[in-house]
Amino acid sequence: MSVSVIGGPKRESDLKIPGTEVRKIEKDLYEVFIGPQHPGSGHMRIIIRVDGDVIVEADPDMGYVHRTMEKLGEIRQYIKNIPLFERMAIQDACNVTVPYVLALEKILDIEPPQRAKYLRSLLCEINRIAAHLYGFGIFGVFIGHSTMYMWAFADREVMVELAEKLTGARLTHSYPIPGGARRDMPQDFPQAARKAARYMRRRLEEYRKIFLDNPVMKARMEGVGYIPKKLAAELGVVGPVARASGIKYDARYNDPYDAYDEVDFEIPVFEEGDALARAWVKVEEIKQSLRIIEQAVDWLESHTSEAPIHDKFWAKSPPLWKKVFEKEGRVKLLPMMATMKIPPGKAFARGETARGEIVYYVESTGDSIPYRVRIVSPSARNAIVFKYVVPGHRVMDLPTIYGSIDYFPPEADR
Amino acid sequence: MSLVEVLASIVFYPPIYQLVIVGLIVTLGVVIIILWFERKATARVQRRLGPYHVAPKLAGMPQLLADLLRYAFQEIIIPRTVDRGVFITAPIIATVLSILPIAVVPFTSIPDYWPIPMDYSVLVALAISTVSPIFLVLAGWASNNKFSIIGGVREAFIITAYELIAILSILSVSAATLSFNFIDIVNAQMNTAWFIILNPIAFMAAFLAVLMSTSGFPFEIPESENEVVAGPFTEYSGILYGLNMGAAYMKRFAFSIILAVAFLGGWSPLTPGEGILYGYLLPSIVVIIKAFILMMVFSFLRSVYGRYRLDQALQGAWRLVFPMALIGFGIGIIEAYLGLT
Amino acid sequence: MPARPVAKALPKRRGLFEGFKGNIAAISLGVKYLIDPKRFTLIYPNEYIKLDPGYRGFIVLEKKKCINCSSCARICPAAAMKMIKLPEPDPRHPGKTKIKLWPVINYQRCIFCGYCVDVCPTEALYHVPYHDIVYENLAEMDWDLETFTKPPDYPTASEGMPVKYIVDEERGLVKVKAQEGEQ
Amino acid sequence: MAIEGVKAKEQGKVYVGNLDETAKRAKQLLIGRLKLGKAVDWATSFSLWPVHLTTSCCGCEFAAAWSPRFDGEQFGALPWVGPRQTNLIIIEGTVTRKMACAVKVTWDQMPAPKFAIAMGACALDGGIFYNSYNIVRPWEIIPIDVYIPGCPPRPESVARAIVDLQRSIRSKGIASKWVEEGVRPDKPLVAPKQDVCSWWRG
Amino acid sequence: MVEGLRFMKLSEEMVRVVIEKVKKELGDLVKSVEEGKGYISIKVPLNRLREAAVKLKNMGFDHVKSLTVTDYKKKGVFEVMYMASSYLDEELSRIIVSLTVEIDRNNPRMPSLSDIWTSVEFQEREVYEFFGIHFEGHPDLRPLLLVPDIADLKPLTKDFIVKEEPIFKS
Repeated sequence: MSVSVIGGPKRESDLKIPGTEVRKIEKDLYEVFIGPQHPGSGHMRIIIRVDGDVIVEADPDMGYVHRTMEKLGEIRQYIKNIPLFERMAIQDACNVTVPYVLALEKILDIEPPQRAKYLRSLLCEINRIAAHLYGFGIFGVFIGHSTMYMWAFADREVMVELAEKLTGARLTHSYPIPGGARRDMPQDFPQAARKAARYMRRRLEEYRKIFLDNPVMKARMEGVGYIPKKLAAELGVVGPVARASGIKYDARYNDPYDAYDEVDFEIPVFEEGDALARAWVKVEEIKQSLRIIEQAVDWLESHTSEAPIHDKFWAKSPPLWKKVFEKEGRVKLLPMMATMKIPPGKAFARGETARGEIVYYVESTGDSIPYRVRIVSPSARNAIVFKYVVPGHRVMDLPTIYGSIDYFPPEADR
Repeated sequence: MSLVEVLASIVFYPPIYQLVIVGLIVTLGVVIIILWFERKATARVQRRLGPYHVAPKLAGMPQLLADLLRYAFQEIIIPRTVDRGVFITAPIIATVLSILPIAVVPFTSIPDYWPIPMDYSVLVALAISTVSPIFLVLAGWASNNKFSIIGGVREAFIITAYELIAILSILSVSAATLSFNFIDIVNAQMNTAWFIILNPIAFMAAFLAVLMSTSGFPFEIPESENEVVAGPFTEYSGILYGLNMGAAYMKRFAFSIILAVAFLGGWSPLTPGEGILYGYLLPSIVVIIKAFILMMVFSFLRSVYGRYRLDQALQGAWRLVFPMALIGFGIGIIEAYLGLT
Repeated sequence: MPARPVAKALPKRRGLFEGFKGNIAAISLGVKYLIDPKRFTLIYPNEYIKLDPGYRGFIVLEKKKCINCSSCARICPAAAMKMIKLPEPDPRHPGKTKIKLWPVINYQRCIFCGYCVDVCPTEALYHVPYHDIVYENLAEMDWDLETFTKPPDYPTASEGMPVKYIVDEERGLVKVKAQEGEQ
Repeated sequence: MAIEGVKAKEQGKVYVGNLDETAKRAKQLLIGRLKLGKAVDWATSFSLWPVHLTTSCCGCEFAAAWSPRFDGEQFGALPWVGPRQTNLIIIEGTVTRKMACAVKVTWDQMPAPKFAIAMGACALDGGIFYNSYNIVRPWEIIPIDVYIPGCPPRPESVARAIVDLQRSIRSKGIASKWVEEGVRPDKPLVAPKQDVCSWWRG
Repeated sequence: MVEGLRFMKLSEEMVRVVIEKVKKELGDLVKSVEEGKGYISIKVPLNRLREAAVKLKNMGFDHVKSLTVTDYKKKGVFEVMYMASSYLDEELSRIIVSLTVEIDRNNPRMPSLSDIWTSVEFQEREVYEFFGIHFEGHPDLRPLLLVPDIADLKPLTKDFIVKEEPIFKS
């Protein structure tokens, strides 16, 4: 219980304390720094200029989580990059790493076995649901609905539990590797997955009651952050943001990879283009992901268990490798994986994460490390929404838009 | 007189009892319990446990005590940029003013136990309750922080919206009974029915107005954390923040008592009898329990709703709740005309 | 049957009555959960989750199996696994020592990806199925060879009882007691 | 608390009298005579409110640690919005050069007694980003009480860290010592100075 | 099923059709058009980049997925690739074309395409800070992710070297 007197401009140099400088802004605008220590901004900052209650200018100040992945990717061996790139969006770990592995497979010119494809797709969809629920929860708490946050995170735990059964880690699975996947499905997995799917469908109905059809929340979301179809195409937004604006684009459909050309699912597309439509896209996508999970589990159950990895990395492996796989379902890696050289070539691959399309450009010069890896993550492409869509809305709409586009700074900043 | 009687006569001397016992001690207890209830109920709806380890056998009841004690002994930071006088005094005055309405609300029909006997107690209670929000605006302004100022301005907007509704909807009861005295209002309810049944529309309007005035969900707009951090209280730390936090709940309690007396029949099922016990203590307990139930309803709404946007809240207040209050007032007049009460 | 885009529309519900109905639905759902919360909270120090044996927790070295090949250090993405050089008596030339390489791990960096375990040619490394250990100073986390060869202390196990979560159709996850002998 | 650049006489001079002196007397009375020290430690340990500063992706597991399954609120810990009302900072993963300034400013804004938990490999020694050019080790800017290894750590680990911190507050009497003497018994309140905001000031 | 939304796996036939179309549309602008792994590479001279971009946009390539820059230190050039694709045209959305130019490493200046493709605006800012390529005509060319003192080092060029630790503990 002591009293301290701190801060405040006393001298000229004191004026330079971050966030307290006095700058002249034309007109009667009020400049507000939202973030990075701020619940409504996550780990980024949005500098907004406010005229009354209306935002006239928004300037996203990103880079608070820029961890130099592109540079580190250039100095590390190919397989070490998988855990590295996974850290972009750890709640969506499989989805962000699969396209990188696809690019490597394109250069290596190998095709993973069918079982690996299904396993990867299975984990991708589990991750997609978990990431959508994560986004839902954050969106809920952004507009003050803490129950939505808690419920979404409670149900996300079901998906995390499934992923943990499959891979042995809660979030950072590091599951796909060039040519396959790291573990096979455990025996009791299909039953748990089917139960979880049925449970999840029922819960979506309750989400609708308490959040999507709740008049208070609906009023907050309806018509907010409207992005017309043309503008969406022009800004190049991705994922649920684009699909809520009527753009029929999904990398799983337009450039199918893994098992997505064999399973039956829909790509929900809405025309409204506002925050409510973006929330609904996620709900519909969760339903479709559940369908994919059920189909993938059925397929995996009805086919005999074999190592989900390309023969190149399995045929010549020692007997211990096969023993471990039979006993634990774990695919052991060959020591040569660490320093694997990949033939020269350039490849471009895309995949659909929960937040939208992620693209990788990998260039190899025949060395064991890539010459260049370029990643453009969905949030990095959606960040432009802040500049072009937020102005004209009220201050309280900023968290709504932020939450509805499901912006995830570590992914955007890479 | 024995010592007990002397003590009782001091404790139950109406101004002391209403202001010190009910106004400070009971209010503090109610705030602590209601905050615990709010956290526990929200946790239940959200499928989790809520405060627990602080006292597993009491289901985490002393949690708020721990929070209060921590606040009391934490460093108080007063930034150099603030207007110090206002910054320190505003929360204190707001806290005092927010419990002051209790002083004029009678807890019994026995004239000996009226705190301040007067015919205009409804008006006085409403008048006092409208003062305290101004100090929240002042607190925001004195903090000299952008978020505080935005929060303060929001508070000011909200005041303009709910004040008229609160006054009008509670006055509809006065209109029905043709009296500004809480005693007459309760007596009228005991003769016929509670006003929540006779005039549900006015009660709804009053309920929403109280929700707005104490920034309960879905009207928790001045402190909406996602844009303006903690609104007017962003710069407050230590016990000063504790006061600010408590002030809103104390105000809610004072309003709940007014609503309980005006709409829920006051000490209704009980007819105050002779002596301190039956004439004063039990009736006041009935009123406090009714107010407590109201506060539980207020707290429960947190787990169902998010918050409205400022303009939507104002629009709702003026377009929907204000006409409701007017209709309620009309119903009150009609009831008086028909002689229902 | 492949994917296909399907145009959908938001449910159109407007007006005062629909709003009223929505409020009632939301509040009644809230009350439903207030009465029956369906909770599955882990009361932490009193209970702890007994993880599956396949969980990628802390890593332990079985010194007998190790063939000092340094594959694990080579594949570690965070450079947490390092080889140290230790002299040891040479069985072939008595009286002389030779330098042997042993892996040690630095938990200041380890990201629990499990590559080292998967790459080990003799299965000398294995995961213990627990992860909730914290430290009060940094130096403790840089393990030497001796610490690395035995499972780390697990204080939680002595404080609470093990539980397991199983996926349930009605309640999502259900907390059940884990049997002692059960894997 | 002494402030640089302010004369000793000016300190504590506010409108309502000499608050510093009053506070000192009150402290002596409450802690010295009434033996409230234990109660203060108890209250502080069960009221650790972490400030809402998400430095990086461990925020996912931080969020999960307060989700219904792991419910951090059972320890009385409630993630709070404004730094002025909190007393715990959880560094959730990597601290980049840009974020380091925010961490430092947030830490300085929090009222003492305050505590810090470093969560995840990146907050200890950089984790997988150990050789990145854009990261800062958080223990270089603020004093850390508990370190949690893992990438990301499980939510139970966060709970473990909070339990450990609670126990050490009670056993070492950190909060009451602070109230009495204005110092942390075990650690200096301010870490070695490193100007992480230089890029901002230019 | 709606006509035109029919699913087709990307075939070599389709890629060849698009290549022909691009060749016809861009005419003498292009240096070369070839099929890469996952994209079609269109090389154009630097001074005709904007012309080519406008033509591609008119063809239906309405957004840029990635602005990829590679530093070829030995050749002394930066290779800048605008990886464009389409949202509104169902067929083109399966194809990714990369509009590639090479610019001098020592004098990295090139025209900005952010007025043609708005979606490239933030990525050009990013490239500006990581490689120091100055985009002429960009409305708002400031560093996006990095703090100024690191942005001066141009971290993604091959001049900036990050070392990995050896596998032996010292």
